[in-house]
Amino acid sequence: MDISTTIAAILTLAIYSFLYRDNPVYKTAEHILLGVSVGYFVVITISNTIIPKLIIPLFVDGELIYIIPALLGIAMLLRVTKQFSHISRIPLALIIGVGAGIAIPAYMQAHLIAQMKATMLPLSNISNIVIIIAVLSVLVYFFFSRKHEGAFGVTAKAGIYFLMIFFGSTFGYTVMARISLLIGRIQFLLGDWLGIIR
Amino acid sequence: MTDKVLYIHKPFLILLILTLIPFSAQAAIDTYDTPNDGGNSITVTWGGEVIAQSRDKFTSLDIQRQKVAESAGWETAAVLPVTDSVFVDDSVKDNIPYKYRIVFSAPEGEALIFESEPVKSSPQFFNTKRLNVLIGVIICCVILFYYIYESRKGKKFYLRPIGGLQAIDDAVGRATEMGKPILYSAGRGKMQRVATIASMNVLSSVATKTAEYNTPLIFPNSEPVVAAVAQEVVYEAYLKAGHPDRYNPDDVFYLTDSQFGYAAAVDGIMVRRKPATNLFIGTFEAESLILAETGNSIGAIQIAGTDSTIQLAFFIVACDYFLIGEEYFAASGYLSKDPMVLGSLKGQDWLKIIVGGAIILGAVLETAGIGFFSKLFGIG
Amino acid sequence: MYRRIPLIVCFIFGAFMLIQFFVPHRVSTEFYEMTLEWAQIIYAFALLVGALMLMKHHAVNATRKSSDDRPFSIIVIAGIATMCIAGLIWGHGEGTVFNWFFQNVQAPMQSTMFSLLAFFVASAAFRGFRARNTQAIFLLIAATIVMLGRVPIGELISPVIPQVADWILNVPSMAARRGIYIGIALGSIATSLRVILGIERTYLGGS
Amino acid sequence: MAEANGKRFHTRHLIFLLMAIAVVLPLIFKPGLPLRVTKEVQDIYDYIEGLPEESVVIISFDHEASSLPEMVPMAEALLRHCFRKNLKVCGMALLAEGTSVGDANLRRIGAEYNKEYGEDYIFWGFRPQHEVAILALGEDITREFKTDYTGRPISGFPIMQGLRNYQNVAAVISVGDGDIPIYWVNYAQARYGVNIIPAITAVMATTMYPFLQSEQIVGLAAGLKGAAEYEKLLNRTGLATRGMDAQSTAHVLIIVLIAIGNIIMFRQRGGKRS
Repeated sequence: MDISTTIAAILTLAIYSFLYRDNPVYKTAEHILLGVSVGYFVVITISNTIIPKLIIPLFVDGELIYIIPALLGIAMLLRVTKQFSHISRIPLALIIGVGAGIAIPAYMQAHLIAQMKATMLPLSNISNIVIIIAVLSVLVYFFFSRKHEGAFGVTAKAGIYFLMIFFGSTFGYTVMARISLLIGRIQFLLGDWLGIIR
Repeated sequence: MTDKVLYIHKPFLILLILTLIPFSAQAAIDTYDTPNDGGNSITVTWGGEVIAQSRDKFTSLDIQRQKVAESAGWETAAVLPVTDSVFVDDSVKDNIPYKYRIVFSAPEGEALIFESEPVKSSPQFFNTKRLNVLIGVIICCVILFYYIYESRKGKKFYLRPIGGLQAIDDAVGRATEMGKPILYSAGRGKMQRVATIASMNVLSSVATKTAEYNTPLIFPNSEPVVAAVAQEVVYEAYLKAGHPDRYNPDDVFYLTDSQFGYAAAVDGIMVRRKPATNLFIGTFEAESLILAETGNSIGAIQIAGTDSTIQLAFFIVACDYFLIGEEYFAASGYLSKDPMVLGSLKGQDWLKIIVGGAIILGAVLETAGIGFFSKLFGIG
Repeated sequence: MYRRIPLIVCFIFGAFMLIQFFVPHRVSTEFYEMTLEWAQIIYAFALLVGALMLMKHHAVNATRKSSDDRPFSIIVIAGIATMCIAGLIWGHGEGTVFNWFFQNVQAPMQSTMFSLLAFFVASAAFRGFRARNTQAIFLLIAATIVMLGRVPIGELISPVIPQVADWILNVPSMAARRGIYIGIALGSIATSLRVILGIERTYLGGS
Repeated sequence: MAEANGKRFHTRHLIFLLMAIAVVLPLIFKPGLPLRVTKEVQDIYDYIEGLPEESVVIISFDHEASSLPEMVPMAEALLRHCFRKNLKVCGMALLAEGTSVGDANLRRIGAEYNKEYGEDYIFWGFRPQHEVAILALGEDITREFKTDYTGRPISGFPIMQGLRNYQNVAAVISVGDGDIPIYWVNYAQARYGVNIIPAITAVMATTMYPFLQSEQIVGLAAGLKGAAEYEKLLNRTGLATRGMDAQSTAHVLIIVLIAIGNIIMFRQRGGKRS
């Protein structure tokens, strides 16, 4: 039970005090967390990205081309000001443009072409047939230019039930994840800190 | 393509390198410019009966190369396991002819050498393996822009009724009848998120109705920017409805950016003011659970709309109506009547027909044992 | 003017990145790698903007005597300052003060914060999750099978439960998710094309 | 949230207490329920087991501190397997908080197997903007990461010899609590054909199955359960295996609570109707 573990354990209990009700102890712990995590984030971003990817190439290696991203980066920081925040739209446009440009082929390949191919299954067993029907009926459910009636409506209805099965399994897995997190914290409190369980 | 094969003993290897005796065997070594790349690369492959038969005898495999023009000596490009049958040499220069040879050797001194014809590397301007992606992108472009163009020209497209939207209308009416307020939450998303922007469209429509019916609309926010935008949106809606006097700025407010702090505070509001209807429309995270639970326990009609599948799973069992992902965006587009969004939706519907049709065709052909169609959908 | 330049920048980089996907030539790859690098550098600054905005908010709050939240804002500022001083002066590797704060303050509190959800799920299970219609019944049945089938106790009750859970996950749930993916992909492609061509400008913000 | 309503206070807190008991008791008494290994996890194990020694594996810590209890056992199990197989491991992070976690994990498990930093494993550090970072690694790793986590030039380390881009990488393990593993599929697998191993939080499990069926990922290890299965394959009881009993009891509690809640609802509804 060293001092570091005890501090971590006290902070853990401070967060759990929220279970009784929202209270100043919880609020204090929460704000410590906010401050520390923002500080952490700033340090990692500077030391792991801005220094090796901008400062060193520009100031140590003297590669002058890096003046352009440096200026754009500074323009981005102007977002904090009221007067010049519009200048930050230029670097923002670059990031958004790049993101859009790379997203199109990526979605086309990984989410459309590959997923379509994987659905082109021989209709030789129940599972394959269910997969094809489910994919198509979900697509029909998200079809907006036609009213859901007749055979089309029945298909859409099937789609919503398949969606419910998906949401159900997601529900189950999400519950599982939340409980795992609690197990981890209890293992910490009873094991690492108090040494009751091993 | 013609190859030279040679059996030699190791002590004489160096000597024999200078006096290679041509030996014609079945196509065993093949070299070519690596396709679909930026240049500086040659692919060497080898196989055939001779190699297959004698592979077990050898313990090492050297890939050697030579610049033809300089008639310099052979340099080792790589040492590979004897079971390999392909090597990509990424360290060559473009437009210079190279010769390759593969040297299998055994500890007893036996060796087997194959030599290739000269080959050059060059860069390509189009990656042929990605042709299907290009076709897909072109199809999307044509269809989407056609419908966006038509829509902007003023053509009206039919949009099916969306259950959750109708429910919102009814819920406003119900709250008015009961004389209770409506609670609206956009979750914890930043303003730039698509789901948050869509939420503002829904908010505007809801606010127009609450203005008409004079029903209080409470909107606690966890994002200062969203709060500011929401105040504008609600006031504008009340103004348009002709009842700016009914707008209460204290009901659209910034609460806190703390996740659970926000949930706890909204819970408190629900318990105190007992809204008849809760609308959870926007970007939600883990706090959704707490909000929906309390809403349920006070007996409010709850309607949720979000693009987060995880939170939807909880909303579906805790709310009376819900808008799932795309449906939510469509609803928002419908309310905002933005021709760009509506045209885009129509175009996406056509693309869904194409995707569905291709899947059916592919499945039928696969069932019939014809595999060429699905092969067109390979990625690389 | 202020609107046109960003639109042009967005178009040039967006269209280039799209076309580059099909062009393996060295010149295209060279410019592509450079663009990727620039985008990352600018993005890092964008991340700092978020942090700066938050610091500004709390700095203003901390100097305002009337504010109820003043002590909490002071705590936030102190936290940021401690981490920045520790990290930027003494480094961030193993055995540093910065790393100690991460391991013993930030990490335990953050994971505890999320573990609260286990309790909230339990409470919502009792008071909120209702089989109010057939759709919700389907959802809850699938959820129950997965919850039992994916942990040891499901196997203990009946070996059929894990098998059914496997089938649900690999067949209907998987296929429904695929349907959603295809829809999202079409939506994302549509949005990206509109962004590149400057029809979609919401990201530029109001005014 | 409880202060406004006295009656809620009791039910709510009683449920919280039940949840705590459901988790604590099995952790103390350890009934040790038998664990079944799913095909999704077995596939990952077999794939790594089949790699030749010295193959390079990238492990990316794409998670935040909030999901540590799920992510750490997972990363530990996979790292142990990699080191046991004498693979070369390159660590990195696409979320800032994963950085310190990744560095600590690599060093701890590396030391367990007497591995040398820079020779057998390395930690490159953090890069923002996932999709862009993933693409950049496909072209030139030493350009994307010029220095390691602590700022030493990367090219000086022996592990980086002959390691240029994904062509020299046997697999990428993404230990993620959000959608970054999907980004790896979209940008690294689709474009460069590299094998992706998602080791993810249970929350994201169902969203990965379409990629599993389409063979865009090698296998799937999800949540504490996935980590426990991996521990079983490695014949090593760890935190995940020890947590499985508690996981079981807590699931049963949730199901019982849902059932009771619904029964009460139907009773009330029935009562109102009559």
